[in-house]
Amino acid sequence: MAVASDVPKESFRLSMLIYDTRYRSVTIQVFVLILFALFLAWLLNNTANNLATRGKEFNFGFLWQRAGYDIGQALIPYTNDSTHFRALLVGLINTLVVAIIGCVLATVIGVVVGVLRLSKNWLVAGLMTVYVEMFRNVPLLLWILLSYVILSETTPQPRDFRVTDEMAAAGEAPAASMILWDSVAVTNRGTNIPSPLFDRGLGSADLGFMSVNLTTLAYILVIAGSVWVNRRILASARAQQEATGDRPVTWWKSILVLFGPVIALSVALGLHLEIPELRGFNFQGGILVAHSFTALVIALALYTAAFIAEIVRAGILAISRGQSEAAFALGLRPGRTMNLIILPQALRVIIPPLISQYLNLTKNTSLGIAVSYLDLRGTLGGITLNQTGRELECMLLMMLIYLTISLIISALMNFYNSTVQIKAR
Amino acid sequence: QATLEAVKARGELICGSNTGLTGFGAPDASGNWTGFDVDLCRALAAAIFGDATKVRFVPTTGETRFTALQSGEVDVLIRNSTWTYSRDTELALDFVAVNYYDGQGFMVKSDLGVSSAKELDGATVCIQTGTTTELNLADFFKQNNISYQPVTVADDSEAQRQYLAGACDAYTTDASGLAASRATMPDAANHIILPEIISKEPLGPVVRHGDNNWGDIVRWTYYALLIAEEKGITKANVEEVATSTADEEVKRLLGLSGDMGVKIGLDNAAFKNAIAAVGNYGEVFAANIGEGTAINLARGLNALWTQGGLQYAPPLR
Amino acid sequence: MSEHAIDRSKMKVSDEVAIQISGMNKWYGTFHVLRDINMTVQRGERIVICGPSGSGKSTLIRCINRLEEHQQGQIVVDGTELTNDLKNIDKVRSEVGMVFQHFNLFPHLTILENCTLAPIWVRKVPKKEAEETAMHFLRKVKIPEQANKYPGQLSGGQQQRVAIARSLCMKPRIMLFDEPTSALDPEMIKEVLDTMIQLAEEGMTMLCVTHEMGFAQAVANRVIFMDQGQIVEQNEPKEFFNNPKSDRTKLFLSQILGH
Amino acid sequence: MSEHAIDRSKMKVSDEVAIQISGMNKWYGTFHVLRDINMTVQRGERIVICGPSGSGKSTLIRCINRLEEHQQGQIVVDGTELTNDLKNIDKVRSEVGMVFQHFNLFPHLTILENCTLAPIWVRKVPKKEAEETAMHFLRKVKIPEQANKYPGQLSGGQQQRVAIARSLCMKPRIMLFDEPTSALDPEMIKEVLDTMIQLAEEGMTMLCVTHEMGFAQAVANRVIFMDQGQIVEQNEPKEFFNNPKSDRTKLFLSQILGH
Amino acid sequence: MDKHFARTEMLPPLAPPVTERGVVKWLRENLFSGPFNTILTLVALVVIYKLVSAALPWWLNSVWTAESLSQCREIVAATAGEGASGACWAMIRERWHQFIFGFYPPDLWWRPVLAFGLLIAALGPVLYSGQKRSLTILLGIVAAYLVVTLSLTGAPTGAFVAAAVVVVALFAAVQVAPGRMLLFTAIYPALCFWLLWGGSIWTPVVAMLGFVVMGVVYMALVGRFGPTASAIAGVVAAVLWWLFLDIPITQALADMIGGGLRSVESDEFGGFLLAITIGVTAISFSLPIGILLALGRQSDMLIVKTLCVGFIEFIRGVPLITLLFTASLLLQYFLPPGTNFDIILRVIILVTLFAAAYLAEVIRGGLAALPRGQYEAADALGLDYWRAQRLIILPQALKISIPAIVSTFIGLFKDTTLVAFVGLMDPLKGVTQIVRADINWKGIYWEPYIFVGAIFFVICFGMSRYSMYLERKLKTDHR
Ligand SMILES: Nc1ncnc2c1ncn2[C@@H]1O[C@H](COP(=O)(O)OP(=O)(O)OP(=O)(O)O)[C@@H](O)[C@H]1O
Ligand SMILES: Nc1ncnc2c1ncn2[C@@H]1O[C@H](COP(=O)(O)OP(=O)(O)OP(=O)(O)O)[C@@H](O)[C@H]1O
Ligand SMILES: [Mg+2]
Ligand SMILES: [Mg+2]
Repeated sequence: MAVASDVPKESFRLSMLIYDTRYRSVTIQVFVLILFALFLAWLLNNTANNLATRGKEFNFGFLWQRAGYDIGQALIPYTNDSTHFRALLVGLINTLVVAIIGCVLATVIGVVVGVLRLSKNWLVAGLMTVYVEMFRNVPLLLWILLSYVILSETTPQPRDFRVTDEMAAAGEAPAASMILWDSVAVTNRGTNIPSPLFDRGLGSADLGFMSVNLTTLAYILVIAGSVWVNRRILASARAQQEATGDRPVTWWKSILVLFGPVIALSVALGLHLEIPELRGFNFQGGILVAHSFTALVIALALYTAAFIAEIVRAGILAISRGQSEAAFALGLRPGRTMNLIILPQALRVIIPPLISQYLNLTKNTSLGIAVSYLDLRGTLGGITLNQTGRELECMLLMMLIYLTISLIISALMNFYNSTVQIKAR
Repeated sequence: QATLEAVKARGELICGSNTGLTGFGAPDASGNWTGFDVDLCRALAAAIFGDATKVRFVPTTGETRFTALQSGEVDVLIRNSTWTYSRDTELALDFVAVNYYDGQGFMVKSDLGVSSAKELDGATVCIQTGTTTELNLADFFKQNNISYQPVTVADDSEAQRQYLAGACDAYTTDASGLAASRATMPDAANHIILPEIISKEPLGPVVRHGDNNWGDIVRWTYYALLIAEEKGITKANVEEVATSTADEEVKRLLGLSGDMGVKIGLDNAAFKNAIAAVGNYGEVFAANIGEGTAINLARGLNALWTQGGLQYAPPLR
Repeated sequence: MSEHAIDRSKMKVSDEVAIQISGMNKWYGTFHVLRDINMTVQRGERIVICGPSGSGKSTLIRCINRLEEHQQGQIVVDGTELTNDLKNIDKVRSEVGMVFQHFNLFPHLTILENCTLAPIWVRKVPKKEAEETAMHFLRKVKIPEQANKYPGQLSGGQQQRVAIARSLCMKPRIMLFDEPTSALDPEMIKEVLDTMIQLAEEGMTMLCVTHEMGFAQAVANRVIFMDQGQIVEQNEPKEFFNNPKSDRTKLFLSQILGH
Repeated sequence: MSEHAIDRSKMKVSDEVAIQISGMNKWYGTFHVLRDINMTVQRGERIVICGPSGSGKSTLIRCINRLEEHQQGQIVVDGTELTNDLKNIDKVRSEVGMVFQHFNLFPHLTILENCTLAPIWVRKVPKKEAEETAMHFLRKVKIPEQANKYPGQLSGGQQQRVAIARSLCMKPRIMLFDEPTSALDPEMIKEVLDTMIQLAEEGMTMLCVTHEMGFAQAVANRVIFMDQGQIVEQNEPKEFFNNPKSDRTKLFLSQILGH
Repeated sequence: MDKHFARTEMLPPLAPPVTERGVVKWLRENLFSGPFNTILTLVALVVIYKLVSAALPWWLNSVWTAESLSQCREIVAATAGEGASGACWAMIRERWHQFIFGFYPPDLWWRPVLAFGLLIAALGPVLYSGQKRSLTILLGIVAAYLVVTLSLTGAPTGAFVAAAVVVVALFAAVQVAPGRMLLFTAIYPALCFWLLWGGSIWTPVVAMLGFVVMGVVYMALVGRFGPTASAIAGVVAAVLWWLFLDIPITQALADMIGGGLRSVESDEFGGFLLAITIGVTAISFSLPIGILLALGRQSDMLIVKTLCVGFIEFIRGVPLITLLFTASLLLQYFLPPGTNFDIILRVIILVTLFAAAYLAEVIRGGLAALPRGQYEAADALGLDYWRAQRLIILPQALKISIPAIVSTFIGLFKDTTLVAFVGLMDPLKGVTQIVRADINWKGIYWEPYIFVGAIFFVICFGMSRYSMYLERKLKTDHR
């Protein structure tokens, strides 16, 4: 048998950088890295030069100057004397509020539409198909503009609510009236909803760097407690079911536990609603929800819901008919089948694309620009940028914030997704 | 590189304009830009090239306008931009003249029963974002210690829609804009513009800081139109005046004596060409926004100084 | 077939009627898929249904636990007539177990959970008890050690045996099988058939759609041949295979036994 | 096996070493999958590798054309040592043809394109010449008429023969087969084995992982038995089957020949 | 029935009972099966009634000829009574061309129309590689389209002749060597650019020569230095060509041999012409970038992978609108002082990067769907990485991804409306705004939105249906 002679250990040669699998990837990566660094340096150098020629500097100091403009919807205290940074915060909160409400609404509508599209009811299924196709194939911008126009064109002016003395004498009703037991007024400027007020509010505690509203805190604590107790009840019900086979009726206990303490706390604190009331030009009191906000939320929710509906439909269709037939054959009722068999499986299919829809919606809130909703783009990337002329800083900061939000959402949802997936397999 | 050279090399002037503002600058059905600001651009093109059509209009938004100018994307910005201290200094821009003296006002429906802006306590006010308007508004209400609810809107036509639909009690913008809006409303008589003018809004052409010759060209082209009005030179009679005039300043203006145009790198007939292209300031005003047009603005502050207005051209010598 | 000789001692047919179908008709749209079906199944009977593809075998069997609705005639299962009344349907379904061609196990639940799900939620059996029953039946189908795996981790034959165990956990009085072995590889068919034979030996009433003629000869006490939605012939297996009466049956048998 | 008697006239083993593996070890992570493999293959040898599932047969064969990297020891193919040097790897791969269990034909190319792709792009053969060669080998595997079809339109056996032809088009000096018949239906296995026998008759050096013991007896001049990543036994086929030495081999043979 | 039973007479099929037939059954099954469904049906009917009764009068009172909005209102008031509302489509009649072409010179409309027709022809080889029949049909459609639209837009005879020559040449190519049509696809971008923007013919030709330079350099070096190094050298050479030689050569050629089309400036682009230009350009240029990014993301080289992932996640993590603002506000900070180019070009660059990130994810899906065996077989045949990718992996992965690429394109096309926020004349907001700035049409709201929305719907719906058809076809297609 011929024996191959020992191949001598070769020493390092330059060509090995390219031809040796061990070094090759390192070579390429170093090369790429150098290119990237050069590119970055080029960008930074250009930027520095450009800033210099324009006599500007890269500096975020302007964030602490007086903003000087007003924001219609500010969920934290804000006046035109506040800083640009505070305006940024207000904008960010506005963005998040739209995104959160939009996501919730879109999910609800999307699930309902997705399920209804599978309905045997021809009319309903057809309507839903029309809805989905309409919304998916027309730009979001159009829906935002349209819902804004519809909202402000089809609602009455505040003065239409006014009852003048003559009208009262003649017994005439005003042209428009409030809805929901006279607590909500929808005018063409926005929706006035009642705001909660407390006779015996707990005030707020000043922690130095920030102040905490104790009333809110109390509510949070109570609700958290109720939820915890409710979970205990459900767990004990399950334990009992496992032990005896009979699942005790829990819905009334749950309702009691979930709502009782909150109601009690409200009574104790003397909660009452401040109903909006027509005074002067406008409804006063209560909370004004501007139409720019409502329109943005509605358009975003309806648009995204059309996509979610398709996702849900596909998810349910992905579960074969055999699964529900097997469940029926075992004697499970349709409701139980949905809960125990179809949904847990469908969710696994649905959640990943759902995440990207949530991300899209969040990014699309920036289209609030079309209705001048003062979100992050409207404040930081709009008025602040315009007043200070610091486009470089403002734009970079804005992108950074959006990026952070996106990454957080996808991280959270991926985490949730992984828990769902692990349970299944 | 000097802007003038760049413009000449390119063979056309690039003028930053509005994305569409009635009377001041908007393209018509065949794509021709018309308007008060637009005519100044054309005059400038005529001054440089002797041809008023050698101008291109780049629509800019409130956010993009100054950047477009700074980056050289446009040569000059003529789109009702207010001259303020910080824009003049921090943004490294030069406002070379004021072609329209404006001020922020309020419009309300007459049946609102309001006759002064100070009675607007608690009112909803429509404003466009991205301008100086919102700062003035905030200052005004704060000074008078009254409250208001701002409704921000994206553009002028949207603001007008909101106002007409009653989504706001008052609409605030530059008085010229208010007048223009009011003129186009089906029931103009039912709307009143309140007496308070709460700000100074000198609107004018803007150029980049540092190119003084270019600034001079823009400034003096504009002044040429003013002087023309002062001297009664019109689009129609400019040739005739040129042959007949004895006025030394007119001669200089029309390039018949001296070398005014050459001094700033243009032709001697530059100003004459500008006037011949668009007419004098008064004509431009009358044709686009003045009384008799649908917008129907009075000259007011923009009348010549000789007629009690603020428009005043330094001597051309 | 099964290695040991089949024990027929318990395979007695009682007089009690388990399933009674009379004058039943069913249409899919305008397509008349089941025509005038009349059939009585006694408790303890083991019936094999065969026939060419599309002859309505699956449809018939699925009508019996109301996975399909019939439009005419009567189906009485264990004394309960199948009407639109949900209560009756629930009752019948909890008496009748069904095994599908494609197993239809629930992939997101473990084998044990698959087996205990229905007893817990439908029969309201305590979990512990349900699990004991489940383990009992899993032992019976010879895969107790897989209890905590997921269906995806099992072979086809194992999955089908789990499906049988899952049905048995509901302690049904009647079992329906719809081609339980046709999606399986040859080695696995045997495991499943063995399990079914074992069931038969214990006296379970069974209706089985299958083409496994060996199985039919070994355990069935009646073979029903269907064609074009009708019962064309029924007989004891021996007679049926050796002495078919109708031409269609002969043709079918020649095809199926030919290879 | 093959209908005609096998012609062993050309199946001569030369003294030249085709493959030399010495002291080779390989790990997947911490799992020691190949342990101290020593093996010499002469030019013209036909070696069959067998062994239980997971014993590392595929891994060994894939190491020979560096689809897997080994961590210790030496593999010298046709005088070229397999190191990290890409040039060596390219050289070896163009000398060694490989046929996979799942054919791995390129579905977007026609049969002919599948066969000419590598000669054209790797060997830089003119297209015309490549096509002629391809047709030659396609005739050899008896499917020249399929040349312009797509792989999806062929049966499994045909696909596997195309895969063999595709390898041959590169004019390899050594062919590796990884269970070439195990994904095929029984009728098709024969076609493929016939093709392989034909190759063997022409004197190709072959390493073949297979459980077709008939094939091993007919053409192999050595059978290697692997278990747990080691070469447990190697011998001439006759000796190997009739007189296995190791217990593990005996067990394995009893299982595999049992049914 | 007894236990021994044999049927002698087969039963004929019967018609189903009345409840199982016709309208009654359809109604019962589709609308009134069960109380819940009945309620749903009633609710749906109410909704439909409300929508129709709210919108119908407005549609019925449409006015088609008027000079201005106020005239429209007068006409509506005169015909339908005081206070009635009606649509004023007269505006669309007067301004439709701005919604479609923006300010593109009317006598040159035939150029975009021609470019669009040829685009479809250029897409042919991508969608139906080598399928003679489909390609022939497609060319037939293109020819018919061109005849109709070119004559509608009053194209000069030269345009007809040129179009005819191109179509006939393609037709011949399809009959002889369908694969060759890809060549047309390759030169289409330059052709399209030239048709849309006009100018000297040499501009696109010399620019395309850059690719030729890249190819030549690659070919010259590949034998000696291997594919990676020579590819880099090729790219460098091409970049050098574009940076330093392109303009002088173009200039020289244009001076020597003139010829060209009247040039059209970017700011004359608007409406759907702008949307389609941005959308198509961005998607076609983003395809190669997306492929590289996807390959990079799949690579096992950590740094390359990190950079690709970082880029993709960054682009996907920020709203498009901020990227557009970057194009209009920031790009000039990042480029060398004095560089200053067209806003449309800057927008296209950013939109391209945006699309590339999304396409990279789509293509990654396609790559992941390929079985490992394909990679191994390529390796075993001795193909190197790039050849394996180009010849084996990408053709398959791209084919799988076509439907997803189409949906990315639909999304992108819809998103082009956002360019309005940087002052470009998109059909939805940009053009609408200038129309409303006209004193005649000030105050018109619904009509432009409905008009533009309908066109978007037709295009996007058509494309999505087509991609669904394609998806189904690819699934069953045995190839
Ligand atoms: N949901 C349905 N809608 C309409 N027709 C159906 C439906 N299900 C089955 N059919 C038709 O009814 C006939 C009987 O179907 P069935 O599944 O009962 O046949 P089978 O005897 O079980 O056949 P196989 O041996 O193939 O399973 C077939 O022609 C089939 O096409
Ligand atoms: N990529 C891999 N990573 C980790 N372990 C692997 C990998 N590939 C194979 N293995 C393991 O290495 C061992 C040997 O695998 P190999 O495929 O070589 O076995 P085999 O003898 O070919 O078996 P079979 O007959 O089933 O094909 C097995 O235990 C397998 O699980
Ligand atoms: Mg069936
Ligand atoms: Mg193997």
